[in-house]
Amino acid sequence: MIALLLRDLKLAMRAGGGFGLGLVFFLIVTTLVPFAVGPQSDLLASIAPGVLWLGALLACLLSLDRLLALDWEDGTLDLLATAPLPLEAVVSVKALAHWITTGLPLVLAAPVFGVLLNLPAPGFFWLVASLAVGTPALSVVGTFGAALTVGLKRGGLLLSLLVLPLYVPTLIFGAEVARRGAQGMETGTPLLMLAGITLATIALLPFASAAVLRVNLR
Amino acid sequence: MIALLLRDLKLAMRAGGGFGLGLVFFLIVTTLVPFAVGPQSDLLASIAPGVLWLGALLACLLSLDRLLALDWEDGTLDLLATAPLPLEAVVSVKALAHWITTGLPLVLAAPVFGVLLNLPAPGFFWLVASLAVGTPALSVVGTFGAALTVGLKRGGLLLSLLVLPLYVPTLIFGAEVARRGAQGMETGTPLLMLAGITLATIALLPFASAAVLRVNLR
Amino acid sequence: MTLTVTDLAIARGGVPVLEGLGFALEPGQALVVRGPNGIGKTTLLRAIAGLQPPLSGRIEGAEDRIAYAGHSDGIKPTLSVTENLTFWAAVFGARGIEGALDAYDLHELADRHAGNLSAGQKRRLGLARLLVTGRPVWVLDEPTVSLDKEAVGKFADAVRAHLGQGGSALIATHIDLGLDATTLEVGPFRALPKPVDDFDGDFL
Amino acid sequence: MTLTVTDLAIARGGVPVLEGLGFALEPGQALVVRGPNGIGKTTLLRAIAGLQPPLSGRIEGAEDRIAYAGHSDGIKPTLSVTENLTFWAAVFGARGIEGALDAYDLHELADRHAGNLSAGQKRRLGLARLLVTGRPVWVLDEPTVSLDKEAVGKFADAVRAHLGQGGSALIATHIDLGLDATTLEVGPFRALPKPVDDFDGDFL
Amino acid sequence: MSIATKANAIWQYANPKKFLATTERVLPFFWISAAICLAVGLVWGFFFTPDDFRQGSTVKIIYLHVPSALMAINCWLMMLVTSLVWLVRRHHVSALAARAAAPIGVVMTLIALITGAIWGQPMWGTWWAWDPRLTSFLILFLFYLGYIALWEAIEDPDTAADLTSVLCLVGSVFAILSRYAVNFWNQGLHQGASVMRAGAVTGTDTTEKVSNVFFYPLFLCIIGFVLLFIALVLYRTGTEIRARRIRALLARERAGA
Amino acid sequence: MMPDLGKYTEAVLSSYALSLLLLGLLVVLSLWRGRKVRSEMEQTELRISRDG
Ligand code: HEM
Ligand SMILES: Nc1ncnc2c1ncn2[C@@H]1O[C@H](COP(=O)(O)OP(=O)(O)OP(=O)(O)O)[C@@H](O)[C@H]1O
Ligand SMILES: Nc1ncnc2c1ncn2[C@@H]1O[C@H](COP(=O)(O)OP(=O)(O)OP(=O)(O)O)[C@@H](O)[C@H]1O
Ligand SMILES: [Mg+2]
Ligand SMILES: [Mg+2]
Repeated sequence: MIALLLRDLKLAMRAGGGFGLGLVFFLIVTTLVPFAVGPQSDLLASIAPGVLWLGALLACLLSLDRLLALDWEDGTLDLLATAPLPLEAVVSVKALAHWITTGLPLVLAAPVFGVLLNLPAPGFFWLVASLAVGTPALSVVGTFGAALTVGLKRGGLLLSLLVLPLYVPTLIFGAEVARRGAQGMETGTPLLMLAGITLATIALLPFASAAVLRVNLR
Repeated sequence: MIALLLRDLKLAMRAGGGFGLGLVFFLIVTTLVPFAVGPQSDLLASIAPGVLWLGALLACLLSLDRLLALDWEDGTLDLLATAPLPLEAVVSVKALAHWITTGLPLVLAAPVFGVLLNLPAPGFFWLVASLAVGTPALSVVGTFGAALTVGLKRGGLLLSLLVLPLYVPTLIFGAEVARRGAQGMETGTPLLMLAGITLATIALLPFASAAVLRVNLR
Repeated sequence: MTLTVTDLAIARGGVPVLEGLGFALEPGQALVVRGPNGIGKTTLLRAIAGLQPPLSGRIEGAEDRIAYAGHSDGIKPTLSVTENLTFWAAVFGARGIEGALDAYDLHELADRHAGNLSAGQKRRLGLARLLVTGRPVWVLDEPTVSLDKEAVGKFADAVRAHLGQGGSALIATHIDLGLDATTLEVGPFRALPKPVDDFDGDFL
Repeated sequence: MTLTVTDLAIARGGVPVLEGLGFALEPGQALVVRGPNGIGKTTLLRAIAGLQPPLSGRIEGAEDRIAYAGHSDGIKPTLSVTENLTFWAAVFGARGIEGALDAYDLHELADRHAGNLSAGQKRRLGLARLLVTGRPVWVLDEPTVSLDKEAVGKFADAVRAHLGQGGSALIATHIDLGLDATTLEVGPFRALPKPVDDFDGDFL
Repeated sequence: MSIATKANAIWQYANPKKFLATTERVLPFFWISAAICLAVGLVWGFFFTPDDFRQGSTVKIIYLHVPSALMAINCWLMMLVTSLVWLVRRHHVSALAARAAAPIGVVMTLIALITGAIWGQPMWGTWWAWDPRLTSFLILFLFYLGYIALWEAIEDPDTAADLTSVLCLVGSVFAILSRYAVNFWNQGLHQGASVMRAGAVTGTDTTEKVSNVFFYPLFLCIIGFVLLFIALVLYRTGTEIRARRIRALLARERAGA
Repeated sequence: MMPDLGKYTEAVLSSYALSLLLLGLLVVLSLWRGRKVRSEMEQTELRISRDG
């Protein structure tokens, strides 16, 4: 399992800087928002928490479609399925590797992007906290979606379609934490809900993902 | 050339409804935005044109990475390069097919999404006009990016990184037209610029794309 | 332990392709599966490897004992030859990769990215993977595709060594491997279309 | 028109692999390229097909006359066999696809999605594509991979028919095709490493 | 010397060996003079210039901000030129020089952005505003990142050189387009370009003019940045040439084995 | 010696510090990699000319 994790991380590094690129996409989305909605800084400040969460979500989403597809195409998944590792472990490790390469850098870099969008000062802590708690759920749910669509050529858009609704609860609570934090309001409840979602998905979804993957391998 | 266009369209239809999916992604982004930024309708109305443009851009972007990659992987590009068609024609046709499957449905469906985001009434016409004029440029520029990254496994994120800055001028003028239109302001200049960009990219970029593709096929 | 297949029926894409198939594969034995294109060899091997459930019949002695190698090799182009092998060695519970490199003469290529290998070199790497699995039953689908004469010889040697250690091998191929093996001709087991009026619960 | 290759040197990944290679391929002639794995056969065929520029040397009579078939077939899994063939027929300036279906006995499979074919059936489809190109020079890289005996025979027939119509064929393969063809052994043309102190502008 | 031989005299540096030998000789000069100019300019600017009557001591940031901003743009220009040379004449050194320059450009852009942001906090009351000049620098930063990422992602050096060159070309056109687009989109807060305007030093327009007290050390800093840039580019190009040579040697060894 | 920077001390000092740090990093990393690559090349050249 550790070998698998290390290999995935190594592959992410090799393939033109997997670590950096999720981040850069996040950067680009936050840069494009002002071009799209205009440069007024009060407007930007009021939508900043939401935009940052949306950016994180899309950065995750965009890297999902290769999460399992490459291993499928070159036959690695077939071979892993016949290996001594249970498929549940395989998908969990894949999700973890995805989080380390995409979610974690976003969490660490979020404050910088907050500056770009004039996020109010108290919001920074809560933005980082909500991302740290919420992004693992994005990776785990994303892995499930990737397992569902792995056999399909051009699964990319279908994958987004399947995964985005599943992301809605995480997005709502995550953005709510960040927004309330930015406005200096109380954030306990949504943060608790967010943590609950993350823990539940981590505990349960890998079984669904493995089952779905097994069906797709047939 | 027509055969190639028809084949691409057919492939898009077969692969789980290429037409529909771009649209659905657009739908999902526009529905996620209220969750992310909160439901105040005046805020939504003021960012609506920008969000719709951003959604269109991301829907385009997300479908780009399979634009040439699939043909590359299964050797079709090698064969097309040795066929009597010039590569310039091939990439132009590919871009056209991409526009028909992604850009065109967005243009047609944009008014519906405008309603979801409380777009002010005068904005509808200008939104559609700006999308109709601007999205071809997105497809052509995207084809260039796809040609640049076609040989790379996991080119997806790199592709976004390369293409998004190239999308900036189109996005600015497009969103500007839509925004000014929504506020009942004069839209002539940005629309003219937008049209200029589209025409120039259509006329010139296919040569760059073909050159780059030829290098990648070596 | 013997791999025993009894009265097996398998389907591909919902269509039964082979039925009534049975054989036993003893340790030390190699079985070559032959049959025309499209008869169902790949399907059979995948079923035995546990990748797809059979329609009916039993497969015994396969669980966790099989090393499968299909048409695609599971090779990562951005990892070097050594890295690829080391990964699989780790997954299957580490043994050294030296033996595998030796058997297919990969030492020279050890530091090359796998994406920069020629078709035959890539195949050799894929076959070398079998040696690091430590699994006793090899299930191979057209293993010698793209290999030159010399490499086919190396492969035959590797199989012979594996059999000598009490392993066994099930190989689907169209060419002659120069192995001392039993042949299983699957042509006769082709599934016959059922009568149309038989509208049963499985739609088969 | 003859395909003439004179004093060709080619490189792969920046490393020269073959040099000093020359041959002439007359209409009606087949040339089988042989050599061990990794010697540079694929590279040679790609250079002749115009997909990569040679380091030096001349290739004459190739422009717009070549039908190339490499390791991957360019088959779309979601299109049917007929649709795949029709597309290529249209790209190369339509001729009917009936002849191609006949030659490789694809009529039965004509309406199947290409993704649902077995390895050998897919390959047959890939070879059938050559017949709809109408190009006189076939450049084929290991065309018989995954084919059974009967299909290899069909392929040999198709090549013979093509030669009979004044076409020519350049085929890289490791197995015996049963064709009456000249053999070009590329082993002797392996590029020798240059002396080290030669710090030239091309970094070769 | 006739024009033709002069031209030849330039192209001979396209030979890696010749390039290495020459840069070896001139590099110490560039390193030292860059260090001197920068040291003198920065010390002069930091310690011996008065505060500006409006901006207070923050005006001292100008000695880093303006030179780095200028170099960020010039570096891209240089990459554009060398990319064109590679595409037209296929001199490897030229492509490698472009590759060597990109990280320098990134750092320059970053310095301009960071010093600008720090300056903006007291002056405009915000770290970041979507002012056209600032925004176009952000876009420039993205172009640099994409360019470098493309170099890193492609393994074959010639392919990488070709692709990045075309990207640089196309990117330049779009960078200029973005500049105008951004200007159109938002007329911002930032200073106009006055240092480089003819009247900047002698002009009487007091609001726009950078007075001599500030100008001389600034000028020294600009020279220093230029020299530092040249030194870095030459040195890093040498490194790239050697890395490329190692690759070729290993490949040769492989082929011989 | 140190000039009085008034209420902008932090801004000015931090921008100098950050800029010089970045420049220093760039120079040091360039030199470091340059050294490494140079010695690597010499070793490779030596090895290859020795081996033939
Ligand atoms: C964060 C981002 C910023 C960026 C990317 C940026 C970029 C630039 C650029 C490119 C120049 C070169 C101008 C020329 O062509 O001569 C420049 C000059 C200058 N900038 Fe900034 N700037 C930023 C923020 C600021 C801030 C906040 C201030 C101060 C209030 C400022 C003050 C100046 C001044 C005084 C000049 C010299 C203008 C002249 O006289 O030429 N900049 N900046
Ligand atoms: N995904 C699929 N859906 C439906 N039918 C399929 C699918 N894949 C293969 N088939 C069909 O199932 C049959 C058995 O295929 P299989 O791949 O097992 O044949 P094979 O014996 O391995 O042939 P080959 O020698 O060509 O590799 C073939 O007739 C094939 O057309
Ligand atoms: N992308 C690449 N980069 C660097 N080297 C490569 C690359 N692809 C192939 N090579 C090397 O170039 C040489 C020639 O490869 P080529 O594919 O032409 O061999 P081949 O004769 O077709 O072999 P096979 O019979 O195995 O298909 C091989 O030694 C291979 O390792
Ligand atoms: Mg098969
Ligand atoms: Mg080959």
